Amino acid sequence: MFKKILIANRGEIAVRVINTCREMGIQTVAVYSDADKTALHVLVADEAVCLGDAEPTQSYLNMEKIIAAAKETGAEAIHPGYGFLSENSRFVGKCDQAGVVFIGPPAQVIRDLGDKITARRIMADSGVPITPGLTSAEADAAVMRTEAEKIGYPVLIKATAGGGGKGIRIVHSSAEMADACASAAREAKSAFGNGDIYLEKFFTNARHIEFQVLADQFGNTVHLLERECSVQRRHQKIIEETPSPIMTPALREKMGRAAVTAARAAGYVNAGTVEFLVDENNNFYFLEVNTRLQVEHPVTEMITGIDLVRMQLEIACGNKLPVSQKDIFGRGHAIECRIYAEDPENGFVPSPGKIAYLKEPSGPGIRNDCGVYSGVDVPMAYDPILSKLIVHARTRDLAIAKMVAALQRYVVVGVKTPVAFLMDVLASDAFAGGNVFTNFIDTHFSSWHPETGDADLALLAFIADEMAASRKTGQKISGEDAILTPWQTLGAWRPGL
Amino acid sequence: MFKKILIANRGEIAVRVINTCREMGIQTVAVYSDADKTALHVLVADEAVCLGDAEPTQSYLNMEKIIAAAKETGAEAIHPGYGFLSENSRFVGKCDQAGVVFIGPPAQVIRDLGDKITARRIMADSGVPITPGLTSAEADAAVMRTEAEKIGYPVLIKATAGGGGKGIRIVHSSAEMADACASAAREAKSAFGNGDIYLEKFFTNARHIEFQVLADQFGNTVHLLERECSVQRRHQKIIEETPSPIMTPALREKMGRAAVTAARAAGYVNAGTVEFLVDENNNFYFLEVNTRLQVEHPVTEMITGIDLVRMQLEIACGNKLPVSQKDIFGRGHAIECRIYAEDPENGFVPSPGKIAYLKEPSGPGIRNDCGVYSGVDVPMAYDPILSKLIVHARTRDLAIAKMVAALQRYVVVGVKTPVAFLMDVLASDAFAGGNVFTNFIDTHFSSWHPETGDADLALLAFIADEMAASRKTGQKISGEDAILTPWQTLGAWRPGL
Amino acid sequence: MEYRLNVNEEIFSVEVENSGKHGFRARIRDQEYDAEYVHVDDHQIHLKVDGRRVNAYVCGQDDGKIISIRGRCWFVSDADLAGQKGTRKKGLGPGLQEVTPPMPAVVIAVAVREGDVVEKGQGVVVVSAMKMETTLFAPYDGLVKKVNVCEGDKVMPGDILVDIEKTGPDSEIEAE
Amino acid sequence: MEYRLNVNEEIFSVEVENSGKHGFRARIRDQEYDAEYVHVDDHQIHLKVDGRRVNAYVCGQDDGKIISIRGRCWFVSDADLAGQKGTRKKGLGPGLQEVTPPMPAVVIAVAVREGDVVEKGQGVVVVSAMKMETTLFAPYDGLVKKVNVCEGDKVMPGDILVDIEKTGPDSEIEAE
Repeated sequence: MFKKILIANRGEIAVRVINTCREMGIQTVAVYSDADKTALHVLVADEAVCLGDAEPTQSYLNMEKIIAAAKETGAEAIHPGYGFLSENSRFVGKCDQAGVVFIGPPAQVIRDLGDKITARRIMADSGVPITPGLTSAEADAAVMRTEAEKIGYPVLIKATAGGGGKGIRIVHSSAEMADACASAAREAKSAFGNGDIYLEKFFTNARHIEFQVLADQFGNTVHLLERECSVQRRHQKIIEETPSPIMTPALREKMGRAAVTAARAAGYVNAGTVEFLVDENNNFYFLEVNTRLQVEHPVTEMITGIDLVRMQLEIACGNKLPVSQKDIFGRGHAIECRIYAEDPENGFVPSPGKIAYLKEPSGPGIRNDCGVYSGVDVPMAYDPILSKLIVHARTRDLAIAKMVAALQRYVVVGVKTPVAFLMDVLASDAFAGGNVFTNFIDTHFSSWHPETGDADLALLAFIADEMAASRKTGQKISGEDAILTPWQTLGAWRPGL
Repeated sequence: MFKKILIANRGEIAVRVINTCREMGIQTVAVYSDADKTALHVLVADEAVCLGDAEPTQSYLNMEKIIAAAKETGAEAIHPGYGFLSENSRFVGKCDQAGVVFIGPPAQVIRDLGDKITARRIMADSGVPITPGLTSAEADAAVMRTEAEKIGYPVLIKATAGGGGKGIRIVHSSAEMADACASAAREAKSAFGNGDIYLEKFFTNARHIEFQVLADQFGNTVHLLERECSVQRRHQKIIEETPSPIMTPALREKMGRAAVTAARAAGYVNAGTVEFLVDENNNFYFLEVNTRLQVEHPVTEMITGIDLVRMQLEIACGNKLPVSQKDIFGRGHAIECRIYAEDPENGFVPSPGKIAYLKEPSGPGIRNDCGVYSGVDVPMAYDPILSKLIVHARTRDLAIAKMVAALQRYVVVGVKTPVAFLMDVLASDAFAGGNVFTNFIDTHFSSWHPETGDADLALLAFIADEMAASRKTGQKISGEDAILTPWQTLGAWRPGL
Repeated sequence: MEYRLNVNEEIFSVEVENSGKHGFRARIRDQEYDAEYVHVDDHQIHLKVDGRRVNAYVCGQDDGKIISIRGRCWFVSDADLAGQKGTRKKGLGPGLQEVTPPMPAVVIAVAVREGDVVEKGQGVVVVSAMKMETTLFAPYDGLVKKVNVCEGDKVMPGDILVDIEKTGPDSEIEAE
Repeated sequence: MEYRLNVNEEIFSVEVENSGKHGFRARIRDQEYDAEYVHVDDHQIHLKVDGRRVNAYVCGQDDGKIISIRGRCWFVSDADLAGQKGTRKKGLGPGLQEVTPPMPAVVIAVAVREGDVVEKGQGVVVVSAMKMETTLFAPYDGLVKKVNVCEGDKVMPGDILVDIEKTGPDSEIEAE
């Protein structure tokens, strides 16, 4: 196994990778930009290298600086996390040249699958159904219009590179096409360094269901069941769960087989995700392969009991997969809520700033993959994800109840978050029913505003806090004179070190 | 299901019960003594009733006050936790009379099994092997001596009531008998209100392995696999795990069947634990039944995916067990470390006091059932348990590595704890080998002292803290001027609420 | 004692009377509350209100306190002080009458120049934060008097990125 | 700058030289360290020592600081200040020469009275804390001059529960 690796990422995913490394006795090197000098991933790593300016191209997207940092610190491998360079085949090529192991698929696989067009061809050739649409990138809005007329509006303009909801636009009519293409291309260029876009059919009542796959260097390929990721805002997932409420053993078997076929056809190695659209009749269409660890990987870990980062490391250092398909089964139900710095009352616009206070929920079956802490600044240069709250329980209903209870105890002050919004979504009949399509938020929560029921309590808390402040003389004592006697505070005696 | 219940306990177990209630939509009533006015279990309950003086007989052991609190608040049921009144059949009787459901077995079952003598007889009659020793309580040290001569020293003096390592003495020779009996009886009297003691054979190289059982009111009785609880100090468990390193499918089958037989023979209802001694040849002997939720129940929850408190509530309100024996299987390996307020360098003497600072570890597969927080006082009137750190991983080795990594991130300042001690035990070859007997600590760690390797780092931290304090002008800013520009701190703009 | 408090833009009068060392009685609208509190730490107030317990997390801000209870947040401020500091929150949201970003952001594109005539709803500036692009539109028909930003500039809510002189008829008073 | 620091009863001389705003060089024994730090919050110091990062949690006490690193704790104090406050810690542990409890406790039983003759190792008082009983023994042969506590009394380490006048020969200097 590697002795030391570099994590070419930031935030919760860097912290999460470091967690597994710590348990495996692997030393970790963090990298950071000027905006992240005191970010959590820097504080929990064994070493850290500053890359420079906050601007991603100067730091987390700067291949030369990152590879140099790996060489300089003696890191044998680089874990790319998600986003940034995780699906950049040129970066993988540079790692290969530098003699640093890239923890992910080979460059060629990323190139093939990262180009969504090539991926669609590979899948079609191996018998996996794909969505109707273009099979080549297109810069000309006029050509886009023609194709859209052919397959019918609405259509989706999509970046051929990247993922994470960036560079995607729904187009409902010809008039919107030019702006949508320009905007999608610009966003894609900024996010992935590649502005190529194409077009495919947009399914209004569709589900987004994906399968986790793992493949080692010896041709062993398995899937780790599905994830339902239909609840999205701005085409980015905010709630994921597994199993999918619509999944049947037969459909799982069929889609799982398709996922493994897809991975094999692409010559896949390491952890990846095969995404499908599932229509109202449970027909499924290949969407794309995400050639990296997925944001929502924890729900799979919760129900399978398998640490996916550990698997990535085992595979990358040349070990055989320690699990085979028959060992893999789900137990219970897991849900993830993404806690973004954003304002759900105002179109989910980003909300960077200082986290004045943070209190994470905890308890049996609750996991919070968190990249921030009280007092840290959330820079506006990067993705707004603060943390991911994951719960695991015996059934979907129990998991929903656990998630609501956990969200109620999640305190984030200083930046806006969707915590209250998520509470209302999770507690809704619509979500409980499992009728969750990708337009779920627009359909059920487009004009969401927070409940104001506890406003009186907020007023009382304000007054109590004023009184406490005016009473506070000298230093703070927990519970103040609620504590009874000097005896119980143990006076000057120093009870322990 | 109940609408509201009262939790007749304190500390981590009260908090843990409240956690499940919150997820089930059950309102909770905490009770507390004067020493616990700001204890965590009071802060997280929906309501709380003060019982009075810190002295347990005036508060947590005061049946009348507790039942009155339940009636007054409209709580339909009482969860007793562990310790205190959890195994007190008189209390169950009083609950019955008051029309409040006791969440636990019927009074008669507790009476039979709580008297270890009666329990031994029931088990012998139903074919479950018991340890050699007395079959009646005995106050006369001379009679004890006679029996000890018969079965051979060392012997164990044990309280017929209670558990948790209280009222137990090992006696190696006739000379020690009188003092041991007097001391055990006095401790038992103080802890359980009953000073009766008896004597049984002490096995030097024995393992303590117990089986969790669940039984509903309709005669459905299942076991939830074993827990290995051999690592003890002062005859009280400090590390528990499941599965047991020595368990084979055949032995598990045999012992599991014995556990279910034992529960059925006693007419058991609700959650309970059948404890066995296992000798070096894997012969097992019934020790006792704990007629309550066990401190170490979380390891079972981790590997079975079943919430035992929820099961207790379901059973108590008259529902059928929602799981049958064939649904119950273990996955992976779970370990629990008990974090006591005590000094492992000094005979594990209790260390009450103020918790000046607490930072709990978290991460995938890590659970910390905690009853304290930064700033709270740990009173000396009660058990020294602060929290229980539980980890879950695919194999025993991985769980050990996860536990060590979690302990390294556990910060408790203000009272002494065994965190460093536990790190060394978990990392030892002896523990890794799984050769764990009840004398494990005495054998391998009797003269433990903490490593001093990082002392230089402590010196540097001291100096850095001095420098930071002298630099601090005005208010504290996270990372101080490591933060670059006013832009990044977002100035006076209020970014979110 | 009487407080006039502003909660999420609504003003409440609260009559407060001390009762005991850590207790008070309060009347909000026609509702009476009997409250006790424990100051757990600088950010946590444990409240007992008519026997029911609840934890409130409090964070002081320049002009009030953010209070988080059961996963929901409120901004509470002293209504009598609010005016003095000239804070202008919600109500008339930013961007409705002025070209100002909804969040701290970087200017990605400026689509107009001084002297341009713009129509209401025409995109004039594109800003980006946390990788999300937002187009800011002209709030009314008008003439661009001044462009205050360039590509790459960092901007805050309230910053007027483009000054537009109204040329269209009305739209002075407009529903939100 | 030179610090004389006491770590768990051992005294270290540390030569310290500032380097940069949040950095310093230190020499401990013959080991040189290049350190930088971030003051994360009141209780957390993030250290970078010769490129390696580590988090230290610091809690100020009356007479020093408790420092927790990677699950282990140290008590560090300024050796030059230590004497002034008359603190007497470890070294000669409590209970070795005096009848004093090892922890805050309650007296459960007193087995001697004024005037009793006691033998070294004889149990004289039983105390209890957190439900654990501890018997305190006579540290030497002697005569009970005074019993300072009754059953039910709350006692602290350092409190002398029973005064015993030595009658046996030596045992003034005794190995720990």
